Amino acid sequence: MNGALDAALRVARGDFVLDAALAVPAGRVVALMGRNGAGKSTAVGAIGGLVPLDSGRVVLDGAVLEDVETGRWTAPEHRAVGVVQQQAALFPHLDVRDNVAFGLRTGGLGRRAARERADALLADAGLGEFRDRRPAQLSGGQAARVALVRTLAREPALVLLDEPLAAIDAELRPGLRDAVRAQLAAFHGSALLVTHDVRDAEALADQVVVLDAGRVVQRGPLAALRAAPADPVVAALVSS
Amino acid sequence: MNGALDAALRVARGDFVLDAALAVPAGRVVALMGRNGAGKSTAVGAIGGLVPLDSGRVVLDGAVLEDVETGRWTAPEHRAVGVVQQQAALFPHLDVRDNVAFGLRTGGLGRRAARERADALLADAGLGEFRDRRPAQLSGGQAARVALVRTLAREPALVLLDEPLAAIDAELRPGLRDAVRAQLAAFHGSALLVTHDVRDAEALADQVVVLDAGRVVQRGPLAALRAAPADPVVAALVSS
Amino acid sequence: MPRAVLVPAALALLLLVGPLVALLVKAPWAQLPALLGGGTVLPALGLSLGTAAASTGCCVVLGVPLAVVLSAVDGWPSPLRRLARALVTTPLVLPPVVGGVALLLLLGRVGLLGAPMFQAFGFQLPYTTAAVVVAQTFVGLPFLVLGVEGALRGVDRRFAVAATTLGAGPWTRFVRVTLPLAAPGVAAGAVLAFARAIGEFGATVTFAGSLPRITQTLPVAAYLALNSDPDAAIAISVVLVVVALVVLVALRDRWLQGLAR
Amino acid sequence: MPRAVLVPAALALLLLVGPLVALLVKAPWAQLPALLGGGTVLPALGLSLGTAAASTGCCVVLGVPLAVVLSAVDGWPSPLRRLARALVTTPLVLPPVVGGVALLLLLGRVGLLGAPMFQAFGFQLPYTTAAVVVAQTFVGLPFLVLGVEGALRGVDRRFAVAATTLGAGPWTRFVRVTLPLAAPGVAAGAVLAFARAIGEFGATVTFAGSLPRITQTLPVAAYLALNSDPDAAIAISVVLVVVALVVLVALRDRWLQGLAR
Amino acid sequence: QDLPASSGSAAPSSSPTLTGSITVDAAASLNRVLPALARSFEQEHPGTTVTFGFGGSSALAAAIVSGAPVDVFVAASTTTMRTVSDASLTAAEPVVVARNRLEIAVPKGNPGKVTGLRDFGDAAKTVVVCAKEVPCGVAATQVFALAGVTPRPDSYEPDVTSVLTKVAGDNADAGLVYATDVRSAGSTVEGIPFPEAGKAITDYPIAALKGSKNPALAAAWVDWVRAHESDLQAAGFLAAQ
Ligand SMILES: Nc1ncnc2c1ncn2[C@@H]1O[C@H](COP(=O)(O)OP(=O)(O)OP(=O)(O)O)[C@@H](O)[C@H]1O
Ligand SMILES: Nc1ncnc2c1ncn2[C@@H]1O[C@H](COP(=O)(O)OP(=O)(O)OP(=O)(O)O)[C@@H](O)[C@H]1O
Ligand code: MOO
Ligand SMILES: [Mg+2]
Ligand SMILES: [Mg+2]
Repeated sequence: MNGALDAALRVARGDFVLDAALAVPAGRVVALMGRNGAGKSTAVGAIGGLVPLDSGRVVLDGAVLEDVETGRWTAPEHRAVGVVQQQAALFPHLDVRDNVAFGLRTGGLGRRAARERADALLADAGLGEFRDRRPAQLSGGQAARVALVRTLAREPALVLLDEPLAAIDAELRPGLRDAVRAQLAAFHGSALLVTHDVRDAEALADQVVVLDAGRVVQRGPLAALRAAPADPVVAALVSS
Repeated sequence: MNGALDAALRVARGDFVLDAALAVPAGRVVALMGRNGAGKSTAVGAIGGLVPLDSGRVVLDGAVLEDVETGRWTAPEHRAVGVVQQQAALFPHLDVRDNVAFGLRTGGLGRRAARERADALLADAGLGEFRDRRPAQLSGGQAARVALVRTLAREPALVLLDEPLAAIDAELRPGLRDAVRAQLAAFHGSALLVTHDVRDAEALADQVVVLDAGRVVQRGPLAALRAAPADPVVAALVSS
Repeated sequence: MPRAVLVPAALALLLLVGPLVALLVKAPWAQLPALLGGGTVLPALGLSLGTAAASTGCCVVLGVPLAVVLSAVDGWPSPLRRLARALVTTPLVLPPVVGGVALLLLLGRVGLLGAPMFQAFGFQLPYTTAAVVVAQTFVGLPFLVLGVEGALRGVDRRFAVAATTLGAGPWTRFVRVTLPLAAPGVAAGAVLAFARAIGEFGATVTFAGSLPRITQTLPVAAYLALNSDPDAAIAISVVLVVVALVVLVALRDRWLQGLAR
Repeated sequence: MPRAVLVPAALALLLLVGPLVALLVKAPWAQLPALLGGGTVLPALGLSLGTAAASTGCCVVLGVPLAVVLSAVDGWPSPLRRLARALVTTPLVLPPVVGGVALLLLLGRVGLLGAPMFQAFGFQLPYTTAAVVVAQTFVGLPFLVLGVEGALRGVDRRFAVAATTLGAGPWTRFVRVTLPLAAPGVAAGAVLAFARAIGEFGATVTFAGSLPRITQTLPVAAYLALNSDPDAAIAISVVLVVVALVVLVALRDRWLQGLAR
Repeated sequence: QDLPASSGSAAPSSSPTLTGSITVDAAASLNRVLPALARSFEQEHPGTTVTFGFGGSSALAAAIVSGAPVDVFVAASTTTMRTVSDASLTAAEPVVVARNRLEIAVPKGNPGKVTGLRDFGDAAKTVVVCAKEVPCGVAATQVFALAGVTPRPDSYEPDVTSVLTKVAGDNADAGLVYATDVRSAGSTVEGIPFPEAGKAITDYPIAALKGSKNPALAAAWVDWVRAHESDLQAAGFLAAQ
């Protein structure tokens, strides 16, 4: 298990059509960039099993999670995929600790063990002081950080991060980048990171994929894209 | 009317206490920066009348909107203040056009005129194609942009922008910055812009205020803060 | 939806629909045309539909405001609000016949409010069609109030706050944001109130009496028939249920959409 | 909260609470101790509380699953779902006495389901305390189902989606996310079901009968008293209402919090 | 018999005041026979209408006392009628126009093999009677005392209708109801008369009411009913005397 993703996605939503092949090599981080409405969140949802494919397939570490042709489909809760959605949906009826413990318990941990582990993870992330609060008592950035901890706590083979850092303050971002990287390194997982901040891509990603209007317009190492952007959109996105 | 704000804010929320004096000169843009949980959103809420003050006062263009000592209080809907909150709360039961028209109608425009004006504003913002959609059919960035148009449509004397650009793609951001600036210039209004991206402050703000743990740690032109940051927090925030 | 809910759900449906099926099996279909033509059932059905519609309207007009007051988070202290909310359920707790007695004690011509009204205008409410509507409103109102209150509490406060920042005062906020978002709850409450009103018997017969065409609703007619011709009573009830269901199925979504606009 | 709602809200409260006040004014307080000591009222009150609690429990156990099925957005086609939802209101539309007749036709000793049961085990449901619970469940279930269904629809789908991404299957999602978030709706539905059950008269007396300590609930006792001693009937009803309100005020928030944990 | 003949059927054509309508509240057990009488009354007096409100006697009496706009009341109990006359609401002394006696009602075919009042003391049988708070329950208590039977009913029902419903639906082996109820229930129940019934008779008094807006018509209707007591007897009621 090391999170090698191989996906061919086709999803229509009204006029918009996502039609993209995405791959994340085992243990690597790929940045997914693109303008608003390019289809990044749709791609994340499709890989996670939250948005049904119209055609195509999703393969993780050799296991076929979804294949429209054969009708194969693995429910999202059974995919070794973690998702941090664009809008942090912390459970409003649970405190911060139980939000983090939630995914640990579905993974089989008992209530007590899950809470202890959650406390430890929150402390590591510098969020220990908030563990007894309800989400409504957090600032925007605090909530985003808790959502990140909550997903990473489950140690999925592949994490899909949909702009998880957008609300997180500049000072913390380098630290968080390290945290994400460390977390990924620890269990040899991989990550698909949606971002519109090229500095995230720069710090974290081994490779960049740029979507536009639902299609992949360019992919490769950041340096290569900078050196030879396929079009002005790519050029604007990857310029620092 | 040109949006001169003079506020002394004190608000307690659990352990956290915001205790800050904030001023925005007429027609100017002030960037409010600070770490997660510094109190930026709380300050925005207090100025907008959404969060009651424990003590202090809010004065806009010489008119006292709120003064705890005298008991004076102007309801938020009667303040010439526009707010774009951190989490875009577009009305889910209205389409994009009617979301924008909403504030125009409370301002006295008829339904038809309001819709026409909304269409025009959406077209100007490059969002014309989305006008018939419900918010659920927008991408994260598209929703954030509609929320911005919706608030600016009312031409408030002062706009409070709580990280309105966080979800908006890099390529668009320079354009949006110009749009905000243009809009402000057109009606001689002022703005308080919460951001953690120093590039926004650089491009838009005449002045920067840095909050930490509910208090103002430094204020002044960006260049001054860069030249002599009061502490490491400020230094980290304003470094590009 | 977890699969495990299907068994209790089926049991619940059986308990709800089984008795109706039993009625349908037992109903004297051959007699039905004669019954419908008999001059009792059709006027009673018309009266039932008319008064139930009117009382549902009253429930909405009176109940939505009360729900708003009860759901307002701030304002009066919580024990008081809890008491008020409990008091709203009074008409449910009162056996309907006693509810009718209570209405007489309040609005009858020697009642607390009825007596001064009678002395001033010579008008008495009981035994009029209006009294039927009052009795039905009385029994139906709790459903509407509690249903709408729940729905109003469920509406995300962020939207009302956003409306405030866009210059909307309390009224606009309520009419153009909160109420539309709570529309499904209002619709559900109205459906319950209508259904309860159309089946209401005890309070109606006690407060309004049982005069054909004036106050004799279909449930009252069904009860009387039970005495002399039980099969006819069943047939009448089946007619009542079928008509009510048709109305509910036909109107619900249309009305709901209208409200959501 | 717009100020304009206060007038209709006050009117609504008047209509709901006024009759109760009239009862209180009229009740023969001097007689009350004798009545309570008389050996009829207290056992009937105990039976009412016990059966209403039991039937509320049944309503929750059966009704929540049905509400889940009805609220599942996908699945069976919409007209079918609309019909099912309308059918759920059947016990509201049926006049209670007819509801009792229908229960007899289904579960009585010659009923559709009751006959085979009677032949096999010699057991008949009517005239037992269980029959009271069944009758009350029958009339209370719609409130629970529709209340919970509305609440479930109101829960923001994002939270269920988030739970899915955290490895939660349908059951965990439902029990640990959707249901707690819908808890206020479940509580409101249970309150309505309890209140309706405790005031239920027609279906109970028709299906279960009226034997002191076994099936004679307080509304039945009140109704009987109405024939011989109307003042006593009023006193009994006041006791019923006051006890029910105390229970509701005392339990509601505690229970609600328990559920939300 | 002389009074009704003079003011009832003889006078109509000469009395121009007999027009308009009246409302009659009557015990539920009369809800078949009285409307038939009213039809012939209306034919006799064109331009008049008689409408009925049927229900339990006590409930009707309570409604009248609390101001129901009713012109004539027919109760199934002299005690009940007394609550109305005690409130000085009757326009004339109430007169008994019919009487009723109890009968054992059993489901068609008598599946419980009930033979008499003794069966009401048999715990193995499912039997129901009226509660002692209502007229039919008072009569039931009387007949059990007379027969020396300690009843062990499964339910004390709030009214005759409720007893009849249980018997007719075969959910009880036997119940005590009025003889007229057995008749009006048709083929679904069978009646078993018993001797003690003759000693616990229920009276049906009629009275015009003071609050009537059409006292002449109300009085004429009372007279009409009294003149047609035989019609009531044809429906199973006993003669008033
Ligand atoms: N209801 C509450 N109870 C206790 N503490 C609260 C409550 N609401 C907010 N806080 C705390 O108040 C502080 C200020 O919050 P605020 O939302 O103003 O921060 P912010 O500067 O906007 O942060 P961010 O950049 O993350 O959006 C935070 O530490 C937050 O945890
Ligand atoms: N239900 C829908 N109906 C029609 N179009 C939709 C619907 N949902 C999403 N879209 C459109 O699909 C496109 C892709 O949306 P998506 O959310 O994947 O974009 P994104 O790349 O994540 O953008 P952002 O950076 O703004 O988050 C957008 O143009 C959006 O408007
Ligand atoms: O008063 Mo009754 O309904 O004849 O028993
Ligand atoms: Mg997105
Ligand atoms: Mg904030």
